[in-house]
Amino acid sequence: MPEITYLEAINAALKEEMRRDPNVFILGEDVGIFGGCFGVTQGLYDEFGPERVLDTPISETAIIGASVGAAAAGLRPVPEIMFMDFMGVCLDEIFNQAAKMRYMFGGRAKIPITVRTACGAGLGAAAQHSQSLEAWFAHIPGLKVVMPSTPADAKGLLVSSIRDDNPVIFIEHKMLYGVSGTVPEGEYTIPLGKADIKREGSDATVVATAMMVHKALAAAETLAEEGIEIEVIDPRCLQPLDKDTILQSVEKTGRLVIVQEAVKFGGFGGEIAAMVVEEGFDLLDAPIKRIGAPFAPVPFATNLENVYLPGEEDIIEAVKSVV
Amino acid sequence: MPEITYLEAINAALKEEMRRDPNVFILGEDVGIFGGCFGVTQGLYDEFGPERVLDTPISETAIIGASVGAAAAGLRPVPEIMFMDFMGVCLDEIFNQAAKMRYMFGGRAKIPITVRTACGAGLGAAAQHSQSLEAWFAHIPGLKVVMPSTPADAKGLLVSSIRDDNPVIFIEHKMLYGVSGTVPEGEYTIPLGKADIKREGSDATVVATAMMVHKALAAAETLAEEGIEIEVIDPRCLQPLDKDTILQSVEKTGRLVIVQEAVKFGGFGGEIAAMVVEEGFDLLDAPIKRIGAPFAPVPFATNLENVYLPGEEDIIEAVKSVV
Amino acid sequence: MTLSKERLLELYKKMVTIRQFEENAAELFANGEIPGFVHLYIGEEATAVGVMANLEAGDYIASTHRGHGHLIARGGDVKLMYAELFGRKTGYCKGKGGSMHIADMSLGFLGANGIVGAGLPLAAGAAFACKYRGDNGVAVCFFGDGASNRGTLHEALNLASIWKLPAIFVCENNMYGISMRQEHHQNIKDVADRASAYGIPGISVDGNDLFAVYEAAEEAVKRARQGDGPTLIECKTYRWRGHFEGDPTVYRTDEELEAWKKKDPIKRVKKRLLDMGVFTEEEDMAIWEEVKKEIQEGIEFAKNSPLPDEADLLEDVYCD
Amino acid sequence: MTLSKERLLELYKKMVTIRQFEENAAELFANGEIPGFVHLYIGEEATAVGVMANLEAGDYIASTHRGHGHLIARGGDVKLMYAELFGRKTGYCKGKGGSMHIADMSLGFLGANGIVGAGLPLAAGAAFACKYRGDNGVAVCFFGDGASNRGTLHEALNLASIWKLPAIFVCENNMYGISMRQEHHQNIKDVADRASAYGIPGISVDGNDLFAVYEAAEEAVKRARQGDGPTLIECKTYRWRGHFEGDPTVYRTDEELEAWKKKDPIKRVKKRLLDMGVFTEEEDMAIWEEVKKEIQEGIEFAKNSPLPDEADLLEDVYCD
Ligand SMILES: Cc1ncc(C[n+]2csc(CCOP(=O)(O)OP(=O)(O)O)c2C)c(N)n1
Ligand SMILES: Cc1ncc(C[n+]2csc(CCOP(=O)(O)OP(=O)(O)O)c2C)c(N)n1
Ligand SMILES: [Mg+2]
Ligand SMILES: [Mg+2]
Repeated sequence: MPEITYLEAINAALKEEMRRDPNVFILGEDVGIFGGCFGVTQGLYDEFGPERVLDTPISETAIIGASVGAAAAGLRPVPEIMFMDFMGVCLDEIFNQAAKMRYMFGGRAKIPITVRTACGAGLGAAAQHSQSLEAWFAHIPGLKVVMPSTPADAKGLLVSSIRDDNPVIFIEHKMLYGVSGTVPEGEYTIPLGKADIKREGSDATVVATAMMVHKALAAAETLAEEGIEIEVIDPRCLQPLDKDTILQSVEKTGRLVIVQEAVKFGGFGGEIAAMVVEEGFDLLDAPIKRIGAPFAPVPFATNLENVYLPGEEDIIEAVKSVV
Repeated sequence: MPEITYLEAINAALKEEMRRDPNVFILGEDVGIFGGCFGVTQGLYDEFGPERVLDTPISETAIIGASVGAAAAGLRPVPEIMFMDFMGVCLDEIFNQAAKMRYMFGGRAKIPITVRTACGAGLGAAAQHSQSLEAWFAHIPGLKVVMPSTPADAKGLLVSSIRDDNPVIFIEHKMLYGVSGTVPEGEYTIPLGKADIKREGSDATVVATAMMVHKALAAAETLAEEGIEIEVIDPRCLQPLDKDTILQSVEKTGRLVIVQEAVKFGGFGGEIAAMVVEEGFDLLDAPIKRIGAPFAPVPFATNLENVYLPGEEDIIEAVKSVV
Repeated sequence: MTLSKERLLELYKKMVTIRQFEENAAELFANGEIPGFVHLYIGEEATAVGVMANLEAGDYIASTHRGHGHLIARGGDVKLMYAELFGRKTGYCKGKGGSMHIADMSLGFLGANGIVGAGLPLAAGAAFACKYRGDNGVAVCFFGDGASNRGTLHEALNLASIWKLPAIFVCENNMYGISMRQEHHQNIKDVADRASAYGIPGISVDGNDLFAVYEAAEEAVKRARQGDGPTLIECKTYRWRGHFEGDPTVYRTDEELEAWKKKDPIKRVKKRLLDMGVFTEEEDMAIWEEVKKEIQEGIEFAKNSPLPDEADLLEDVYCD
Repeated sequence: MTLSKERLLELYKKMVTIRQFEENAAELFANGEIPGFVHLYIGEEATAVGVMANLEAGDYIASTHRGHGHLIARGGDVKLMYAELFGRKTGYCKGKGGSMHIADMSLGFLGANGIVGAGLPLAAGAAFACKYRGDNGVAVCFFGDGASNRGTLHEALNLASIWKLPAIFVCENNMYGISMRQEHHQNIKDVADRASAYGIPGISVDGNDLFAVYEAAEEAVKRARQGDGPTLIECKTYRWRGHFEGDPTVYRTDEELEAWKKKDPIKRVKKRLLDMGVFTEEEDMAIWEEVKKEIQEGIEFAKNSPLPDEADLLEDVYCD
């Protein structure tokens, strides 16, 4: 299997889907010859031209609104919102239009749009360019929410998202763009709503998303040296959420630690914890631990950003407190 | 103590604070001679005139953005967003500007703005005029989130919100506007971040917000007839959240049911459940139950809306399943 | 203008249908038979009908909270519309949407919309789809004078202009956004003045004059189909009813309303059709009767339709 | 224009300070001493300085992601600015904000802003506060050509117009929003053309000409203070550096850059000041040296400043 970066995997998925289906097109700020703020769309303009790779004005409301209209009219837009932090500017188009049109119209519309966006801190980009806001979207019926952690997942899930007839929020982590991993040869898809066990273990279940999957895997190495084997589960999709894989793991381990980069309070980790308590209370041998960012905006200074972000040590400590 | 409606209580709080502090002003769509879409600002235009009761164009982005700018420049704006469902149109101004300016500027700014808005279903107003989106705001550091259920709470909390130097999202439930209750005579405040025990009981703790407080109290009556005494706690503020009152109650009852009108999945109830599991796992004698709307937009037809909304029976059933 | 006698009668009948549909909706709402919010189109019939008369199958429409007239003008089925207003299973949206969300995808009708101004970028997107496919379609967006102050107007018109999209933006300037008069909510005389900010043509017409609206839209649709890009058309009109049913309209005078009623768009067409010899008074009365029957049938259909199945509550959230 | 010799030298020195501040920032960024994103203002100095020269204590400014020049022009302290860029405790924001969020409330400087176009309604609000208090203050908002396509422009200018707010909206048209040229992102020649959509004056000036900018802003500030409402001023200029440091600028040609460098706003003022006899070549060199020293001191201050205390991470989220 070839080894490529997360960024290359996303780029490849876009390219393959655009080759496969002429209704797929991409639009966003600087996605053309500039190749995207992070370089994700590099080369697509050259191959598909300005008709299918559209640079837009700085008008996120119109980018998403027009994508929804184009999707309602039969196309499959893949708009890019450069930073997830800008979602507040086009949220109405996502949660009141894209997400609800099918239901409001009695099932007589479909809105196949995949909104790609970049979340996450670690770049010193401060409070308005570093957020993880997946919880907002997971709370909205009608949306699917995807959050891949590896190149292979990113590619297979993006292909599935683009082929899905529902609006999908596809959240890329900007600090993962340079991370490499093997991906299957040729065309493949990964179903939306299927979690992946990134590492098996029997002492505690660690559910982690995006960048936190990597921190959890690093923690797993350290813990293994001390004889503690954690099972690392990456839900990959928050909606639909693969409850079964999580519950089965908790059944095995009796312990649950949930790790997200987003602010802990009010974050999606609470949903997972609450779900397990409701549906698997008797499986638990210890309190659930949640790890997430503290209740503050993302600070700029590197030393502050480092303490702000949940890390390997936090996971190790949380696991040790429950096993 | 005089008996007034929730709407009158809010109107009174606005009037009293405007009389007390010349820096307080209100703005929004049709808040002037029209008196607000629901009538909440009735009479204020007559008393305070167009300088302090400002009708705005249909420009929510500018309503909130300008409020934030005015607050940064020393005023105390109380903007109204007619329906909470419209928040997607001005969310950037709330979560990236109002909420973060103080932190981003190293503590050197204050943004005393109180955004009033109406949430909730029950009016047949369908998917885009019925939502409860409090979870979005509670997840954002820098905001306070208030959600009163009674006239007395609405008045005391609104006064506190307007006097608070932080941005506050003040969420009114549109089906409560006509509900009456006694309020203390004269000026009073209720601290933000203090839950209220609306009914004492020892068999199970029910944490409920807004309209659900009333459903929980109705359920309590029915359950009491069967000898089950529930304790009904209204957090009143989601941020800051009064964890102690909730944990103390769970310590007493060993059982917890959380009721919200919002879509259950990814809602704020998950945060409460997760918090209790983390901080009070040993207090629990049974699984936590969460009640909320199912994973769908709010339907229009009255019969569907009725089944959609969490009700007294759902609470009774949940309580019975844990006691 | 090259409208045949048949077409003229057809358009006139649509205007009458809108009028009667709405008058009955007002009554049904007052009687408590329609839940939720209802925003009526009475007095603005010439706008929807004049614009829509230029559209063909394959074109798209983004509508507003005040959308009944648009859908009827587009050929919507009043049975399914009433059934939706009543919240019945047989309605356009199976009772899940109601007045503010009626849609008919088979007519390219992308829905009424509860969010003011939200249709503007949707229409730009639909117009983009037409252009992308090269299928000669156009997209029309209706929006109010109040909506013209939302950022969506700015972003959508700019995008449509630079991409030369086949879009027609129709501002229904009925002088008010709820209680706020146009002269208070914007500092320009004509909403059409905003077109120059995007380098597109803007034209302001008497929205109560079917023929004026028709001609402006004809020109705009032609431009769009030729690949010459979007047009902003402002139709000056007036809503006879309150903003929504139940609005006491404290913000306007009876005199103003009466003056506008004198400019009744239907009476104006009628007079013209009589003058042109297109029909007689008797034939006109027959049209009103015929429409009345259709409307009554629509209401009966709705009343006799079953409520939505509660078991279907969670259907239609996602496609499989 | 009635600028004394002292004022002219002061403004010139500010332009030189901006230039040197930014040149050093570029180098420090390249050396890895500044984290995050840095957007430099080199080439646009005349705009910030020409506008700001008209402001007084009590006025407000909403800035952009490209905000260093604005703050220096307003009288910001380069020590505190560098310390902020370095992420130090002594910085303007205690290291919590960085380049994109520098603010100085004591100067009425409501912050750089990471959200393009977000400053527009903020400035309208600050202008409202001035009017509400009747304190004669004004608010200025800087924004880019790219930002002029955001809905915030539309809503803020409309609001400022109907409320006759003392606001000055200054578009820094540097021909690009990241990679997108103005002629691709909007279908008008001058951003100032948009003013008519709000019934306010719009003027387009050479943003590299300190005096042209000064005069346009002088007039606009006068109007604002007189209660005549807002003005839109477009300053045509160019950024010499990439959009952010690290941008390979594939979207533009070297020739274009070189042509604009010939229009260096600082050289132009210098020539004028020499011609006017305001200073000599030697005195000019002395100014550059003096600024160099201040800049070096600023950098030293930053380098020698402590990092923020980790214990302070959760401070400053709320006021008590
Ligand atoms: C974004 C948004 N803001 C406010 C509202 C509430 N609202 C519904 S209709 C309306 C007035 C619309 O005025 P206009 O666009 O002129 O249309 P008209 O009702 O006159 O046809 C308002 C303010 C809304 N639905 N959406
Ligand atoms: C709402 C929003 N969209 C996109 C961005 C990303 N972005 C940052 S600066 C920029 C270009 C801004 O162009 P312009 O307004 O012309 O200012 P300039 O950089 O040229 O000074 C973009 C797209 C952002 N920060 N905020
Ligand atoms: Mg109107
Ligand atoms: Mg620019």
